[in-house]
Amino acid sequence: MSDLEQFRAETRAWLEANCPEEMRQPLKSQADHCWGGRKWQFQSDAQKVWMERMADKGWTAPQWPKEYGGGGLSPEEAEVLAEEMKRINARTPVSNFGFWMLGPALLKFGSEELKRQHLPPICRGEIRWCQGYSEPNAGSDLASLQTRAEDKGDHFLVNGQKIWTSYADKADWIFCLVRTDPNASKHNGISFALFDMESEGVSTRPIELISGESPFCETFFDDVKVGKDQIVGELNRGWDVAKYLLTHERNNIGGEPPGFLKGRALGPLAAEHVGTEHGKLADGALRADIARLEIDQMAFQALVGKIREEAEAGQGVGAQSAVLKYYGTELNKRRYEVMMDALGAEGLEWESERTMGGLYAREWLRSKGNSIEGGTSEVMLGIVSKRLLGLPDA
Amino acid sequence: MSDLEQFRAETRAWLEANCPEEMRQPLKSQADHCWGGRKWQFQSDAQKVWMERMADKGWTAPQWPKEYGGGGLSPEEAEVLAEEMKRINARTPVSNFGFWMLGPALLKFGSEELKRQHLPPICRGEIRWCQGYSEPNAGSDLASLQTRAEDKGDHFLVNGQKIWTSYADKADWIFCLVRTDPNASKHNGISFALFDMESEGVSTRPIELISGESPFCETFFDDVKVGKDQIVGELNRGWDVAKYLLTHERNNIGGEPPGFLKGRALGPLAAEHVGTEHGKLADGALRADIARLEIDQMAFQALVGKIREEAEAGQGVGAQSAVLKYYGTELNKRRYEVMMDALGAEGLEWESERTMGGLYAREWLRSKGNSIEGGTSEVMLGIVSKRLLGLPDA
Amino acid sequence: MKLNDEQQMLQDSVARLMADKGPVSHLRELRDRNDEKGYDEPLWHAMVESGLTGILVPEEHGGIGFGLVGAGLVAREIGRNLSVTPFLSTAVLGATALATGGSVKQQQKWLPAIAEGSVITALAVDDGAKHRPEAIKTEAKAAGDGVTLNGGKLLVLDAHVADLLLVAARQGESTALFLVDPKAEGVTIERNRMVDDRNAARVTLDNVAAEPMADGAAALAAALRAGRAVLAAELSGLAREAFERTLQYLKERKQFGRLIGTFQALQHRAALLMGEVSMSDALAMQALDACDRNADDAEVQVLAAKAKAARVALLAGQEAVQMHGGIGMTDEFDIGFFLKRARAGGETLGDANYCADRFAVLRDY
Amino acid sequence: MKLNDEQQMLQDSVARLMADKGPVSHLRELRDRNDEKGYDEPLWHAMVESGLTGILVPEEHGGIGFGLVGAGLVAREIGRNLSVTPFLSTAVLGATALATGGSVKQQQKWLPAIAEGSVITALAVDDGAKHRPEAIKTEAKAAGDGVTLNGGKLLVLDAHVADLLLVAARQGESTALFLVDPKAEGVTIERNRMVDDRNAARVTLDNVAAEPMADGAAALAAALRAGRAVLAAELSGLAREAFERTLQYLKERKQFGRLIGTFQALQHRAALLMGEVSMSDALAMQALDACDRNADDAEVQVLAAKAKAARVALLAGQEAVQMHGGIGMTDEFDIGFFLKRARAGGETLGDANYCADRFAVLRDY
Repeated sequence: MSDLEQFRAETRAWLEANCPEEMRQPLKSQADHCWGGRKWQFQSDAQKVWMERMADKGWTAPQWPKEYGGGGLSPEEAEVLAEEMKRINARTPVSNFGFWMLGPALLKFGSEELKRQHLPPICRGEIRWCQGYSEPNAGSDLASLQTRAEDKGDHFLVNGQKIWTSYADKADWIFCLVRTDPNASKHNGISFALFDMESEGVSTRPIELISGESPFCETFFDDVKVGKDQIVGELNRGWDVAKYLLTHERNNIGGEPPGFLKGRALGPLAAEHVGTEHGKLADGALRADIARLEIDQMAFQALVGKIREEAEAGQGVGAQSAVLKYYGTELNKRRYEVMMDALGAEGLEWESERTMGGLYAREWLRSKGNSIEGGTSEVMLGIVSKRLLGLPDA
Repeated sequence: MSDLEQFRAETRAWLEANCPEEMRQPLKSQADHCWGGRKWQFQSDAQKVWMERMADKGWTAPQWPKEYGGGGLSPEEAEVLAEEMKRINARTPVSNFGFWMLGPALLKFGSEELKRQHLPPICRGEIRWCQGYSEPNAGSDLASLQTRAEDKGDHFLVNGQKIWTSYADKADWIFCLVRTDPNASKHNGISFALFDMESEGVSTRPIELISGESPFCETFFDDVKVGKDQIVGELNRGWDVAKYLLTHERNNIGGEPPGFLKGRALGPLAAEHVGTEHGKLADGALRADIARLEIDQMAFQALVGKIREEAEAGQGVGAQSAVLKYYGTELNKRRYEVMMDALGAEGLEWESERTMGGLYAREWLRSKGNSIEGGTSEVMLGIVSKRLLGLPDA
Repeated sequence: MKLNDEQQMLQDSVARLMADKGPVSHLRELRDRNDEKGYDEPLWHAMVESGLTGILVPEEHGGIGFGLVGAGLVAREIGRNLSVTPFLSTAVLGATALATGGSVKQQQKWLPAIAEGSVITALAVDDGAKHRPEAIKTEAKAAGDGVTLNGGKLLVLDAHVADLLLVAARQGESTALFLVDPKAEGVTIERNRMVDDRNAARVTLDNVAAEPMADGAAALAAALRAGRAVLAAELSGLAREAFERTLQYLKERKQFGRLIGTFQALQHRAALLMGEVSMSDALAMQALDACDRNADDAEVQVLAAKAKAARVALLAGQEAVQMHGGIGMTDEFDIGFFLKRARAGGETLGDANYCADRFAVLRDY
Repeated sequence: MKLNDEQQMLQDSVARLMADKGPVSHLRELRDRNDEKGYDEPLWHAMVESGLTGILVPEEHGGIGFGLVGAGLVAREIGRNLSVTPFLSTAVLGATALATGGSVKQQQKWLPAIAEGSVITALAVDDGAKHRPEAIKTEAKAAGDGVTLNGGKLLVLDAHVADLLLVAARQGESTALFLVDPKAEGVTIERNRMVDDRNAARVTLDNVAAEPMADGAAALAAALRAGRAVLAAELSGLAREAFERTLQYLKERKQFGRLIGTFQALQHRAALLMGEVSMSDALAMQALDACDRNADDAEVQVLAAKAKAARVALLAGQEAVQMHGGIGMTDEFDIGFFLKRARAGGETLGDANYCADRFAVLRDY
């Protein structure tokens, strides 16, 4: 038996023994997702036990080094772990911006001290992170941000306002872009700072979306003290960190987005609502729309696969991530439009129990944000045309 | 009986008596269209007789003043004449750029001498005109044209090159944009000049299109002498004339373009080639495409009607013509694409008799030029966004 | 078609009325206070006073018999302001059904009441998630003078406040409308708040006594046609408003140091949207006029108009949210309401695909 | 899927071969001299020498049995250069049909000949204007050892120069391929120049003697799948070349005093086109690989790939002509050839709608 086979056998046995039955069920609602953190209320004992057992193995962050609380797994081993978890439908034990975003940034740009301070609590699910990037007048044009961090000798004093801070009201710490040199040009003079959301002077206000949910906040900083050791990477070079993370974030697209449609085929769903005639969906136009969409999705997935392979082969992804971001989000929006076409009147219900509280309509609306957050579709097309196609500026 | 009813009765009687039977048949090929001019070879006696009889009445240009060879009809009378001609399927007796373009320009901007010189021969079908606007480096950016007309005291000397000159090789005279003041800004210093295509120094070279036809030429001017009295409007103000004509040309869009699809419904054509199942077109996607297209066409025609009514009510058309040009041509292209989808293998044949020498494929290809000639679709959208929507320049 | 002087006057006065008394803020207030009735009562009263509730009620029954172009002009302003009233359910669908297929007695009882704004009616057609009036499953069985209905209905606009239900049911080979008292035994009405913050009930009919109309089949056909045509006008008005608000935003919002309206890619998209909105609107008005003129192709035009308007309104809503960016995603900002209503209005009485399918059927392919 | 070293080498050598010996100018020359054979003979000979004609012929029959990914790599370069050869008709369709369903004798007779480039084969499937292999009308009646065929075929690529026709015909319940000698009595072959300047004949079969295959139904299915997958690759290559030429033009052509590639509206359209081309290409290669691996979803993938590639190639052709402007409309300039071939290749063996329909059938809706 090869090492990898050995690893698979052990992993399978461990998962069988340690993953509670309840954690092998599909998520029934957003609340079933475990975000972790100081304020987290576990939905059940099983959720808590599962997170702790996985954290003990380091498998909440399988590929991070062991010394920082991770699992120290190779990419191949991590793939095996993912496959074995999928086999029994094991839920992700805990996940938040600490895992997706801050961790990778710290591992690439962080000092040894920062890694030791912040990574282990993330792995143990003790600290939940949020991201402070956008500002009211710096949306697509992120680098024009105005939040200032003044050097006060032994600390920075942060003043300003962020918007679109995901779950800022529920997070413990924030990683935040702040302007540390107001005289430098737009992309310089920005630093990547970390601080506790319980610091004095931090306040948040949830933003209600058109879907009725409030996953984002406005976040205000009024003379917030930030330690001088809490800068990731070089001072005034925070834009490099942010750029790296934006690309990293876009790379994660490609995978099927979460939500009602995850893993669900539109054809059967449509058949339930639209009916069939002569063995085909009764609505021929809808049928054509679904087929064209599914074909486009298949083509998109083929491209995702190809770009990932190239990335693994060391050719890098770079601006290709903008292609994935663009098509991934636009396809997801189209998918929800087609779903709404298929569901008819039922899709329009906003509060009824039979629609799980208007889940269809709310997810349809929520999908509209996909092509705005993390870089708008227009910005993505600009990146593609400039950086991949080399088209000149005016 | 009102005057108009009286006019209708007389017109009907005259047409019945004077329109040869052969001239009441649909056009069988491009050659059946009578362009007139010195080089014109009549396809039949009937074609000649019909043109001459209509010219005698002034009805080759029904609304032009009688003193210039026109019919002097009111808009209402002209409408009646058109209806009565359509009733018996009477062909247009003669038509070329003299009627569509130069005539309106002369009537609005021309001196009395120029009107008397040029309009009557147009009405009689004796002189066929072509239009010299575009140049190799002045396509969408028409005003950057380089063809020069130097003032030599008693005449201008014209040097330069035009492209996309419709039927330049078959026309007798040309109306032509030339630069008369090389020092003026781009839109100034252009004049609208007329000269004989048999003048020394004029040569033409037909351009073969992807459809295999050659309706356009490259046209070269090498020291061509042009009379100083042959400038329409003011010297150096030719751009006003050209702009007026471009808008005028775009207005004429909205009517169904000529060609195989004129007056033909796609549904039955598709049914012949694709077949039906359960009473509907067998190809459900094609059926949806046809329905969506026909609905869009109906909406376009409704808008054409509305804009025409507003124009008649004196509200003017102006930049609205760009909306019509854009959608008219884009819809026509879409229509040919759907036609090709419907025709399958038969649509691809290029020379076969059963396809009238590849008529389908050739017209499909020819339609691609619709959104380029007379102002590209991109230029039209620019006009709409700037002039109708008031969006600012960068 | 060109508006005549009367129609032009109507348009101007309705535009003022809706902007003054039924602006988007009212929709938000109704929603936020979870209003019992779920519609803008003061606005409805003002519309009653202006005679708009009787716009399709013949003069002999106390209405103004202004025709569908008039109703479309009202709906267009409703669309621009997202005004919430029972105009569609009662003044259009109810009035048209009763005026077309009601018995003399039924007309005398209901039409004046509609005109004077004292009743609300609700049309119950769909018995599946999708609008398929050719395949109604709700059954009508003869019982004494009247009939008994059994079935379930979705998307019944304003049913929870209705004084009269007009229910489509199949009797033998034909499908017709029947009159049902909402308080009759066997009727269950489940109020359902929809994505557009309007109310559309699920109605269950369990051996419910119902009253046949003089010509319930004609009533159904006429109501559907009128409703679709008027919805096409509403959606066109909605699309125009969403477009104009977006255009304004393009002229105000700065990013990368310049107005976003200077970006050519957005300029072209705005130009395309304007074209689509204009075409949708022109076709809707033409279709309404064709109905009033009883033109041969009125049905084809209405189907085309509804299909076009549904698509264009959705496009306008989508483009509006996208071009507004983050702020367009917030509930605090009004633009999202247009997207929501575009979806719901597009679905009502047949979505774009349904209308295009029927359009193709009428064109024989 | 990632190319292995052998595939990578093949790709590089084929790219050189096609660019050197089968560039677009050859297509123009063939057309202008109205070439008798209608294909690029020197190129075809070079392909024979490189073993490409035997790319799908098993080694025991003298081929190199390289698999469909290999054939797709060849087709992609054919697409980029619009090279004109009987590669699809013979090396893909003929070889696959015979290797899959031919009797031992048939394989021994034809496969080595295909590999060594001494024969050309033509597949005759469509008996209507649209590709509908599920509803073949051409009939096969038993007659002695063989069968007799009656029917008419369209879009038979390279039939006028073929040494063997593979004809789809219905025998009772099943549809299968039959071998027909093009010179046999009752065969009429009408050479037909198509919009893409290739040749596709109309073939009439009037009581023609034909030879059954060992498994003619499997041969037909395999040939269609292979042909569609390879066409998807060809169309993707074509789309990429049309895109790249257009991108180049955007960087060279000036209007209004600036490079047209600086106009944001064109930049965004170019970016979209690049994305579409990349997706089409990735899916085509993935589908070819699925065929080689005999994956469960190979058929679904091939249908998706052909549908996608047909649409994208057409889009690329349309955008290429539009962005080139007037010059794109001229015959003198090459870009129009890409648009023409996109249409013809898209139609061949099932257009985008057909493939999407079958895709939906396999997915049960």
